[in-house]
Amino acid sequence: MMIHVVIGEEDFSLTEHYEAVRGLGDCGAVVAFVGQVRDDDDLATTLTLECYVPMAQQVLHNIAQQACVNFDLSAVRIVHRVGVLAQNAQIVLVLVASGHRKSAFEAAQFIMDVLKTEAPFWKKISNAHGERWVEAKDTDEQASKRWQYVL
Amino acid sequence: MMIHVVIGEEDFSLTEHYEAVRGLGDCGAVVAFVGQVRDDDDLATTLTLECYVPMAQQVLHNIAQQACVNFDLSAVRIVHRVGVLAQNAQIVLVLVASGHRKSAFEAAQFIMDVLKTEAPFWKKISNAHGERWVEAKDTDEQASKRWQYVL
Amino acid sequence: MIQVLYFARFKEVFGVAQERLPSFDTTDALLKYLIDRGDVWAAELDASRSWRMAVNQQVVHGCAALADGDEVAIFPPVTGG
Amino acid sequence: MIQVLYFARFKEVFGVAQERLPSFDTTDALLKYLIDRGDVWAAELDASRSWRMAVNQQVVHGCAALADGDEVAIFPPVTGG
Repeated sequence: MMIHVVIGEEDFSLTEHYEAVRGLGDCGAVVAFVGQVRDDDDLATTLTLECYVPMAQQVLHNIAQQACVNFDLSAVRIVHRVGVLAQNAQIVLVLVASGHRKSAFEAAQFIMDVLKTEAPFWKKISNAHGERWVEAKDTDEQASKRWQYVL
Repeated sequence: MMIHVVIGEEDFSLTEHYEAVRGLGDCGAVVAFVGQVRDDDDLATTLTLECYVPMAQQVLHNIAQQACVNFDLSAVRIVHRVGVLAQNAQIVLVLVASGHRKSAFEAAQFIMDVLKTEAPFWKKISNAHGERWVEAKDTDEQASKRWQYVL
Repeated sequence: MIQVLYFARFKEVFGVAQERLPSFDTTDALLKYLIDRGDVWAAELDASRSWRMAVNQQVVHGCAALADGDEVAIFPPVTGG
Repeated sequence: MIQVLYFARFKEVFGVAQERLPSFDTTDALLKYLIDRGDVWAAELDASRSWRMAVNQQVVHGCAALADGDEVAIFPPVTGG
Protein backbone atom coordinates (compact mmCIF):
# COMPACT_ATOMS: atom_id res chain seq x y z
CA MET A 1 0.00 0.00 0.00
CA MET A 2 1.66 3.17 -1.28
CA ILE A 3 0.01 6.50 -0.59
CA HIS A 4 1.18 9.72 -2.15
CA VAL A 5 -0.57 13.07 -1.56
CA VAL A 6 0.50 16.42 -3.01
CA ILE A 7 -1.09 19.83 -2.52
CA GLY A 8 0.58 22.73 -4.32
CA GLU A 9 0.58 25.31 -7.06
CA GLU A 10 2.63 23.36 -9.60
CA ASP A 11 0.99 21.53 -12.45
CA PHE A 12 1.22 17.73 -12.42
CA SER A 13 2.05 15.09 -14.99
CA LEU A 14 -0.41 12.21 -15.34
CA THR A 15 2.34 10.07 -16.90
CA GLU A 16 4.72 10.61 -14.03
CA HIS A 17 2.15 9.43 -11.50
CA TYR A 18 1.07 6.57 -13.71
CA GLU A 19 4.66 5.39 -14.18
CA ALA A 20 5.19 5.52 -10.42
CA VAL A 21 2.55 2.82 -9.84
CA ARG A 22 3.13 0.62 -12.92
CA GLY A 23 6.03 -1.36 -11.51
CA LEU A 24 4.11 -2.31 -8.36
CA GLY A 25 3.04 -5.89 -7.79
CA ASP A 26 -0.72 -6.20 -7.85
CA CYS A 27 -1.56 -3.62 -10.41
CA GLY A 28 -3.58 -5.29 -13.15
CA ALA A 29 -5.98 -2.32 -13.19
CA VAL A 30 -5.17 1.37 -13.00
CA VAL A 31 -7.87 4.06 -12.95
CA ALA A 32 -7.01 7.74 -13.20
CA PHE A 33 -9.34 10.71 -12.84
CA VAL A 34 -8.31 14.22 -13.86
CA GLY A 35 -10.52 17.23 -13.13
CA GLN A 36 -9.88 20.31 -15.25
CA VAL A 37 -11.09 23.89 -15.37
CA ARG A 38 -14.00 23.94 -17.82
CA ASP A 39 -13.57 25.76 -21.07
CA ASP A 40 -16.15 28.58 -21.24
CA ASP A 41 -14.63 30.44 -24.11
CA ASP A 42 -17.03 33.36 -23.94
CA LEU A 43 -16.44 34.01 -20.29
CA ALA A 44 -12.65 33.64 -20.11
CA THR A 45 -13.06 31.84 -16.82
CA THR A 46 -10.29 31.38 -14.28
CA LEU A 47 -10.58 29.50 -11.01
CA THR A 48 -8.89 30.44 -7.77
CA LEU A 49 -8.40 27.47 -5.46
CA GLU A 50 -8.00 28.23 -1.76
CA CYS A 51 -6.98 25.55 0.71
CA TYR A 52 -6.51 24.97 4.43
CA VAL A 53 -3.34 23.08 3.63
CA PRO A 54 -2.38 21.15 6.78
CA MET A 55 -5.96 19.96 7.29
CA ALA A 56 -6.35 19.09 3.61
CA GLN A 57 -3.17 17.00 3.76
CA GLN A 58 -4.61 15.01 6.65
CA VAL A 59 -8.04 14.62 5.07
CA LEU A 60 -6.60 13.43 1.75
CA HIS A 61 -4.32 10.96 3.53
CA ASN A 62 -7.27 9.60 5.49
CA ILE A 63 -9.38 9.22 2.38
CA ALA A 64 -6.52 7.46 0.59
CA GLN A 65 -6.04 5.11 3.52
CA GLN A 66 -9.74 4.28 3.71
CA ALA A 67 -9.72 3.59 -0.02
CA CYS A 68 -6.75 1.22 0.33
CA VAL A 69 -8.47 -0.75 3.06
CA ASN A 70 -11.92 -0.88 1.51
CA PHE A 71 -10.92 -1.53 -2.08
CA ASP A 72 -7.73 -3.55 -1.67
CA LEU A 73 -5.48 -1.16 -3.58
CA SER A 74 -1.75 -1.41 -4.14
CA ALA A 75 -1.32 2.35 -4.64
CA VAL A 76 -3.18 5.64 -4.36
CA ARG A 77 -1.96 9.02 -5.57
CA ILE A 78 -3.89 12.25 -5.01
CA VAL A 79 -2.71 15.62 -6.32
CA HIS A 80 -4.73 18.80 -5.76
CA ARG A 81 -3.63 22.17 -7.04
CA VAL A 82 -4.18 25.54 -5.37
CA GLY A 83 -3.85 29.10 -6.63
CA VAL A 84 -5.07 30.67 -9.86
CA LEU A 85 -5.91 28.23 -12.66
CA ALA A 86 -6.74 29.14 -16.25
CA GLN A 87 -9.21 27.41 -18.57
CA ASN A 88 -8.31 23.80 -19.31
CA ALA A 89 -5.80 23.76 -16.45
CA GLN A 90 -5.60 20.54 -14.46
CA ILE A 91 -7.06 20.85 -10.95
CA VAL A 92 -7.02 17.41 -9.40
CA LEU A 93 -5.63 13.94 -10.06
CA VAL A 94 -6.74 10.72 -8.41
CA LEU A 95 -4.90 7.60 -9.52
CA VAL A 96 -5.38 4.14 -8.04
CA ALA A 97 -3.91 0.72 -8.80
CA SER A 98 -5.59 -2.53 -7.92
CA GLY A 99 -5.69 -6.15 -8.93
CA HIS A 100 -9.14 -5.79 -10.47
CA ARG A 101 -11.00 -3.19 -12.45
CA LYS A 102 -14.15 -3.11 -10.30
CA SER A 103 -12.28 -2.13 -7.15
CA ALA A 104 -10.09 0.35 -9.05
CA PHE A 105 -13.14 2.15 -10.50
CA GLU A 106 -14.98 2.16 -7.19
CA ALA A 107 -11.96 3.39 -5.25
CA ALA A 108 -11.36 6.32 -7.61
CA GLN A 109 -15.02 7.33 -7.38
CA PHE A 110 -15.03 6.95 -3.61
CA ILE A 111 -11.96 9.18 -3.31
CA MET A 112 -13.39 11.90 -5.58
CA ASP A 113 -16.82 11.81 -3.93
CA VAL A 114 -15.46 12.08 -0.40
CA LEU A 115 -12.79 14.63 -1.38
CA LYS A 116 -15.53 16.86 -2.81
CA THR A 117 -17.37 17.09 0.52
CA GLU A 118 -14.61 16.65 3.11
CA ALA A 119 -11.35 18.18 1.88
CA PRO A 120 -11.00 21.88 2.77
CA PHE A 121 -10.64 23.46 -0.66
CA TRP A 122 -12.74 26.33 -1.98
CA LYS A 123 -13.19 27.47 -5.56
CA LYS A 124 -13.76 31.02 -6.68
CA ILE A 125 -14.84 31.61 -10.28
CA SER A 126 -13.67 34.76 -12.04
CA ASN A 127 -14.99 35.59 -15.47
CA ALA A 128 -16.47 38.33 -17.61
CA HIS A 129 -19.46 38.52 -15.20
CA GLY A 130 -17.29 39.11 -12.14
CA GLU A 131 -16.24 36.92 -9.23
CA ARG A 132 -18.13 34.46 -7.05
CA TRP A 133 -17.44 31.62 -4.66
CA VAL A 134 -18.72 28.28 -5.89
CA GLU A 135 -21.62 26.95 -3.81
CA ALA A 136 -21.51 23.40 -2.45
CA LYS A 137 -23.83 21.09 -4.41
CA ASP A 138 -26.47 18.77 -2.99
CA THR A 139 -25.56 16.20 -5.65
CA ASP A 140 -22.03 16.10 -4.28
CA GLU A 141 -23.39 15.63 -0.78
CA GLN A 142 -25.52 12.72 -1.97
CA ALA A 143 -22.64 11.17 -3.91
CA SER A 144 -20.46 11.27 -0.81
CA LYS A 145 -23.14 9.89 1.52
CA ARG A 146 -23.84 6.83 -0.61
CA TRP A 147 -20.49 5.35 0.43
CA GLN A 148 -21.71 5.11 4.03
CA TYR A 149 -24.10 2.43 2.90
CA VAL A 150 -21.87 0.77 0.33
CA LEU A 151 -18.85 0.21 2.52
CA MET B 1 -18.03 13.58 -30.10
CA MET B 2 -14.63 12.21 -31.04
CA ILE B 3 -14.13 8.47 -31.20
CA HIS B 4 -10.74 6.85 -31.64
CA VAL B 5 -10.24 3.07 -31.69
CA VAL B 6 -6.92 1.28 -32.17
CA ILE B 7 -6.23 -2.46 -32.27
CA GLY B 8 -2.62 -3.48 -32.80
CA GLU B 9 0.61 -4.92 -31.47
CA GLU B 10 2.30 -1.65 -30.57
CA ASP B 11 2.38 -0.39 -27.02
CA PHE B 12 0.43 2.82 -26.30
CA SER B 13 1.15 6.00 -24.39
CA LEU B 14 -1.44 7.09 -21.83
CA THR B 15 -0.15 10.66 -22.06
CA GLU B 16 -0.52 10.83 -25.80
CA HIS B 17 -4.17 9.81 -25.61
CA TYR B 18 -4.80 12.06 -22.65
CA GLU B 19 -3.27 15.07 -24.42
CA ALA B 20 -5.41 14.36 -27.47
CA VAL B 21 -8.62 14.99 -25.49
CA ARG B 22 -7.46 17.79 -23.18
CA GLY B 23 -7.98 20.63 -25.62
CA LEU B 24 -11.57 19.63 -26.34
CA GLY B 25 -14.44 21.79 -25.22
CA ASP B 26 -16.48 20.06 -22.56
CA CYS B 27 -13.81 18.11 -20.82
CA GLY B 28 -13.95 19.03 -17.14
CA ALA B 29 -13.57 15.34 -16.22
CA VAL B 30 -11.28 12.74 -17.77
CA VAL B 31 -11.26 9.10 -16.64
CA ALA B 32 -8.68 6.64 -17.90
CA PHE B 33 -8.54 2.91 -17.30
CA VAL B 34 -5.44 0.86 -18.10
CA GLY B 35 -5.43 -2.93 -17.86
CA GLN B 36 -2.05 -4.58 -17.52
CA VAL B 37 -0.67 -8.11 -17.46
CA ARG B 38 -0.51 -9.13 -13.82
CA ASP B 39 2.84 -9.61 -12.23
CA ASP B 40 3.14 -13.24 -11.07
CA ASP B 41 6.85 -13.26 -10.49
CA ASP B 42 7.07 -16.96 -9.73
CA LEU B 43 5.27 -18.03 -12.86
CA ALA B 44 6.90 -15.72 -15.42
CA THR B 45 3.53 -15.26 -17.05
CA THR B 46 3.03 -14.00 -20.57
CA LEU B 47 -0.30 -13.40 -22.26
CA THR B 48 -1.07 -14.00 -25.90
CA LEU B 49 -3.95 -11.89 -27.17
CA GLU B 50 -5.80 -13.17 -30.23
CA CYS B 51 -8.36 -11.01 -32.00
CA TYR B 52 -10.91 -11.15 -34.82
CA VAL B 53 -9.75 -7.73 -35.91
CA PRO B 54 -12.39 -6.38 -38.33
CA MET B 55 -15.22 -7.47 -36.03
CA ALA B 56 -13.43 -6.13 -32.93
CA GLN B 57 -13.02 -2.75 -34.69
CA GLN B 58 -16.76 -2.60 -35.29
CA VAL B 59 -17.68 -3.77 -31.80
CA LEU B 60 -15.37 -1.24 -30.10
CA HIS B 61 -16.70 1.56 -32.30
CA ASN B 62 -20.26 0.61 -31.41
CA ILE B 63 -19.49 0.51 -27.70
CA ALA B 64 -17.76 3.90 -27.93
CA GLN B 65 -20.74 5.37 -29.76
CA GLN B 66 -23.22 4.01 -27.24
CA ALA B 67 -21.09 5.45 -24.45
CA CYS B 68 -21.07 8.88 -26.12
CA VAL B 69 -24.84 8.91 -26.44
CA ASN B 70 -25.66 7.53 -23.02
CA PHE B 71 -23.10 9.44 -20.98
CA ASP B 72 -22.81 12.69 -22.88
CA LEU B 73 -19.09 12.40 -23.63
CA SER B 74 -16.92 14.74 -25.65
CA ALA B 75 -14.34 12.05 -26.48
CA VAL B 76 -13.72 8.32 -26.20
CA ARG B 77 -10.47 6.52 -26.95
CA ILE B 78 -10.09 2.75 -26.83
CA VAL B 79 -6.81 0.98 -27.49
CA HIS B 80 -6.52 -2.81 -27.31
CA ARG B 81 -3.29 -4.65 -27.94
CA VAL B 82 -2.87 -8.06 -29.56
CA GLY B 83 0.07 -10.47 -29.73
CA VAL B 84 2.42 -11.63 -27.01
CA LEU B 85 2.54 -9.46 -23.87
CA ALA B 86 4.98 -9.81 -21.00
CA GLN B 87 4.32 -9.20 -17.30
CA ASN B 88 3.33 -5.63 -16.51
CA ALA B 89 2.71 -4.90 -20.20
CA GLN B 90 -0.22 -2.67 -20.99
CA ILE B 91 -3.16 -4.52 -22.57
CA VAL B 92 -6.03 -2.07 -22.88
CA LEU B 93 -6.73 1.64 -22.51
CA VAL B 94 -10.14 3.26 -22.18
CA LEU B 95 -10.12 7.03 -21.88
CA VAL B 96 -13.22 9.23 -21.79
CA ALA B 97 -13.79 12.96 -21.43
CA SER B 98 -16.99 14.48 -20.16
CA GLY B 99 -18.32 17.61 -18.53
CA HIS B 100 -18.88 15.82 -15.23
CA ARG B 101 -17.13 13.16 -13.20
CA LYS B 102 -20.14 10.91 -12.64
CA SER B 103 -20.75 10.36 -16.34
CA ALA B 104 -17.03 9.99 -17.05
CA PHE B 105 -16.66 7.25 -14.42
CA GLU B 106 -19.82 5.46 -15.54
CA ALA B 107 -18.89 5.63 -19.21
CA ALA B 108 -15.43 4.15 -18.64
CA GLN B 109 -16.92 1.30 -16.60
CA PHE B 110 -19.64 0.72 -19.18
CA ILE B 111 -17.06 0.48 -21.96
CA MET B 112 -14.84 -1.94 -20.05
CA ASP B 113 -17.75 -4.11 -18.91
CA VAL B 114 -19.25 -4.43 -22.38
CA LEU B 115 -15.86 -4.81 -24.07
CA LYS B 116 -15.11 -7.76 -21.77
CA THR B 117 -18.15 -9.72 -22.95
CA GLU B 118 -18.68 -8.49 -26.53
CA ALA B 119 -15.35 -7.67 -28.17
CA PRO B 120 -13.78 -10.69 -29.93
CA PHE B 121 -10.46 -10.97 -28.11
CA TRP B 122 -9.12 -14.13 -26.46
CA LYS B 123 -6.37 -14.44 -23.89
CA LYS B 124 -4.02 -17.38 -23.57
CA ILE B 125 -1.84 -17.58 -20.45
CA SER B 126 1.62 -19.09 -20.72
CA ASN B 127 3.66 -19.67 -17.60
CA ALA B 128 5.79 -22.18 -15.75
CA HIS B 129 2.75 -24.50 -15.52
CA GLY B 130 2.14 -24.51 -19.27
CA GLU B 131 -0.43 -22.85 -21.52
CA ARG B 132 -4.17 -22.40 -21.22
CA TRP B 133 -6.92 -20.31 -22.72
CA VAL B 134 -8.57 -17.99 -20.19
CA GLU B 135 -12.17 -18.96 -19.42
CA ALA B 136 -14.91 -16.35 -19.61
CA LYS B 137 -16.04 -15.28 -16.13
CA ASP B 138 -19.60 -15.16 -14.81
CA THR B 139 -18.75 -11.98 -12.92
CA ASP B 140 -17.88 -10.29 -16.23
CA GLU B 141 -21.18 -11.47 -17.69
CA GLN B 142 -23.05 -9.99 -14.72
CA ALA B 143 -21.11 -6.73 -14.89
CA SER B 144 -22.00 -6.35 -18.55
CA LYS B 145 -25.68 -7.23 -18.10
CA ARG B 146 -26.26 -4.62 -15.41
CA TRP B 147 -26.01 -1.87 -18.03
CA GLN B 148 -29.16 -3.18 -19.70
CA TYR B 149 -31.10 -2.02 -16.68
CA VAL B 150 -29.14 1.14 -15.95
CA LEU B 151 -29.34 2.69 -19.40
CA MET C 1 -18.85 -20.35 -51.34
CA ILE C 2 -18.56 -19.04 -47.79
CA GLN C 3 -15.52 -18.29 -45.65
CA VAL C 4 -15.47 -19.89 -42.20
CA LEU C 5 -13.07 -18.59 -39.54
CA TYR C 6 -12.09 -20.27 -36.25
CA PHE C 7 -10.51 -18.49 -33.30
CA ALA C 8 -8.62 -19.22 -30.09
CA ARG C 9 -9.24 -22.73 -28.73
CA PHE C 10 -11.23 -23.74 -31.83
CA LYS C 11 -8.41 -22.79 -34.15
CA GLU C 12 -6.05 -24.99 -32.15
CA VAL C 13 -8.36 -27.95 -31.62
CA PHE C 14 -9.62 -28.00 -35.22
CA GLY C 15 -6.12 -27.35 -36.51
CA VAL C 16 -7.38 -24.79 -39.01
CA ALA C 17 -7.77 -20.99 -38.88
CA GLN C 18 -10.11 -20.66 -41.86
CA GLU C 19 -11.53 -22.61 -44.75
CA ARG C 20 -13.72 -22.05 -47.81
CA LEU C 21 -16.84 -24.17 -47.91
CA PRO C 22 -19.76 -24.48 -50.33
CA SER C 23 -22.72 -22.23 -49.52
CA PHE C 24 -25.32 -23.31 -46.99
CA ASP C 25 -28.84 -21.91 -46.65
CA THR C 26 -28.57 -21.43 -42.89
CA THR C 27 -26.08 -21.45 -40.03
CA ASP C 28 -27.81 -24.61 -38.74
CA ALA C 29 -27.05 -26.40 -42.02
CA LEU C 30 -23.42 -25.31 -41.80
CA LEU C 31 -23.22 -26.52 -38.21
CA LYS C 32 -24.70 -29.91 -39.08
CA TYR C 33 -22.07 -30.23 -41.82
CA LEU C 34 -19.25 -29.40 -39.39
CA ILE C 35 -20.57 -31.66 -36.61
CA ASP C 36 -20.90 -34.52 -39.09
CA ARG C 37 -17.12 -34.44 -39.39
CA GLY C 38 -17.24 -36.12 -35.96
CA ASP C 39 -14.35 -36.23 -33.47
CA VAL C 40 -13.31 -32.79 -32.12
CA TRP C 41 -15.86 -31.08 -34.39
CA ALA C 42 -18.76 -32.95 -32.86
CA ALA C 43 -17.35 -32.56 -29.36
CA GLU C 44 -16.59 -28.82 -29.50
CA LEU C 45 -19.71 -27.71 -31.41
CA ASP C 46 -22.11 -29.65 -29.20
CA ALA C 47 -25.14 -27.43 -28.51
CA SER C 48 -24.62 -27.74 -24.77
CA ARG C 49 -21.22 -26.04 -24.91
CA SER C 50 -21.00 -22.29 -24.89
CA TRP C 51 -19.56 -20.76 -28.04
CA ARG C 52 -20.60 -18.03 -30.41
CA MET C 53 -21.10 -17.57 -34.12
CA ALA C 54 -20.89 -14.33 -36.11
CA VAL C 55 -22.07 -13.81 -39.68
CA ASN C 56 -20.35 -10.97 -41.47
CA GLN C 57 -18.98 -9.83 -38.11
CA GLN C 58 -22.37 -9.66 -36.40
CA VAL C 59 -23.07 -12.12 -33.59
CA VAL C 60 -26.09 -14.30 -34.42
CA HIS C 61 -28.32 -15.92 -31.86
CA GLY C 62 -30.09 -19.10 -32.96
CA CYS C 63 -30.29 -19.93 -36.65
CA ALA C 64 -29.53 -17.31 -39.33
CA ALA C 65 -29.80 -17.29 -43.13
CA LEU C 66 -26.54 -17.54 -45.09
CA ALA C 67 -25.76 -16.24 -48.56
CA ASP C 68 -22.97 -16.84 -51.02
CA GLY C 69 -19.86 -14.88 -50.01
CA ASP C 70 -20.73 -14.65 -46.32
CA GLU C 71 -18.01 -14.69 -43.68
CA VAL C 72 -18.89 -16.92 -40.74
CA ALA C 73 -16.81 -16.95 -37.55
CA ILE C 74 -17.03 -19.56 -34.80
CA PHE C 75 -15.36 -18.82 -31.49
CA PRO C 76 -15.36 -19.43 -27.72
CA PRO C 77 -16.71 -16.80 -25.29
CA VAL C 78 -14.50 -13.72 -25.47
CA THR C 79 -11.92 -12.91 -22.77
CA GLY C 80 -10.28 -9.61 -23.77
CA GLY C 81 -9.81 -6.41 -21.79
CA MET D 1 -4.65 32.08 23.57
CA ILE D 2 -6.14 30.33 20.58
CA GLN D 3 -5.59 30.86 16.86
CA VAL D 4 -8.72 31.35 14.74
CA LEU D 5 -8.54 30.93 10.94
CA TYR D 6 -11.11 32.04 8.35
CA PHE D 7 -11.28 30.75 4.80
CA ALA D 8 -12.82 31.57 1.43
CA ARG D 9 -15.94 33.77 1.70
CA PHE D 10 -15.47 34.25 5.45
CA LYS D 11 -11.95 35.57 5.02
CA GLU D 12 -13.26 38.13 2.52
CA VAL D 13 -16.40 39.15 4.38
CA PHE D 14 -14.71 39.39 7.79
CA GLY D 15 -11.67 41.07 6.23
CA VAL D 16 -9.28 38.88 8.23
CA ALA D 17 -7.52 35.57 7.51
CA GLN D 18 -6.58 34.77 11.10
CA GLU D 19 -6.47 36.25 14.55
CA ARG D 20 -5.26 35.35 18.04
CA LEU D 21 -7.95 35.43 20.69
CA PRO D 22 -8.02 34.69 24.41
CA SER D 23 -8.86 31.07 25.31
CA PHE D 24 -12.48 29.94 25.50
CA ASP D 25 -13.76 26.83 27.26
CA THR D 26 -15.85 25.69 24.31
CA THR D 27 -16.49 26.38 20.64
CA ASP D 28 -19.94 27.67 21.61
CA ALA D 29 -18.34 30.31 23.86
CA LEU D 30 -16.01 31.33 21.01
CA LEU D 31 -18.95 31.55 18.62
CA LYS D 32 -20.98 33.71 21.01
CA TYR D 33 -17.98 36.04 21.28
CA LEU D 34 -17.69 36.31 17.48
CA ILE D 35 -21.42 36.75 16.90
CA ASP D 36 -21.50 39.48 19.56
CA ARG D 37 -19.30 41.52 17.23
CA GLY D 38 -22.55 42.01 15.26
CA ASP D 39 -22.77 43.04 11.62
CA VAL D 40 -21.27 40.49 9.16
CA TRP D 41 -20.15 38.30 12.07
CA ALA D 42 -23.68 37.88 13.37
CA ALA D 43 -25.04 37.48 9.84
CA GLU D 44 -22.54 34.89 8.58
CA LEU D 45 -22.28 32.79 11.74
CA ASP D 46 -26.04 32.52 12.23
CA ALA D 47 -26.86 28.94 13.22
CA SER D 48 -29.24 28.58 10.29
CA ARG D 49 -26.47 29.08 7.76
CA SER D 50 -24.35 26.17 6.71
CA TRP D 51 -20.69 26.43 7.63
CA ARG D 52 -18.16 24.25 9.37
CA MET D 53 -15.72 24.49 12.20
CA ALA D 54 -12.55 22.49 12.74
CA VAL D 55 -10.50 22.28 15.93
CA ASN D 56 -6.88 21.34 15.39
CA GLN D 57 -7.79 20.34 11.84
CA GLN D 58 -10.59 17.96 12.84
CA VAL D 59 -14.14 18.93 11.90
CA VAL D 60 -16.34 19.27 14.99
CA HIS D 61 -20.08 18.76 15.03
CA GLY D 62 -21.97 20.60 17.76
CA CYS D 63 -20.06 22.05 20.69
CA ALA D 64 -16.48 21.00 21.46
CA ALA D 65 -14.09 21.76 24.33
CA LEU D 66 -11.24 24.19 23.62
CA ALA D 67 -7.81 24.38 25.25
CA ASP D 68 -5.07 26.94 25.27
CA GLY D 69 -3.08 26.79 22.01
CA ASP D 70 -5.87 25.26 19.92
CA GLU D 71 -6.23 26.13 16.25
CA VAL D 72 -9.85 26.78 15.29
CA ALA D 73 -10.91 27.13 11.65
CA ILE D 74 -14.25 28.48 10.46
CA PHE D 75 -15.18 27.97 6.81
CA PRO D 76 -18.00 27.57 4.28
CA PRO D 77 -18.89 24.13 2.86
CA VAL D 78 -15.97 22.89 0.81
CA THR D 79 -15.97 22.98 -3.00
CA GLY D 80 -12.69 21.44 -4.15
CA GLY D 81 -12.03 18.65 -6.62
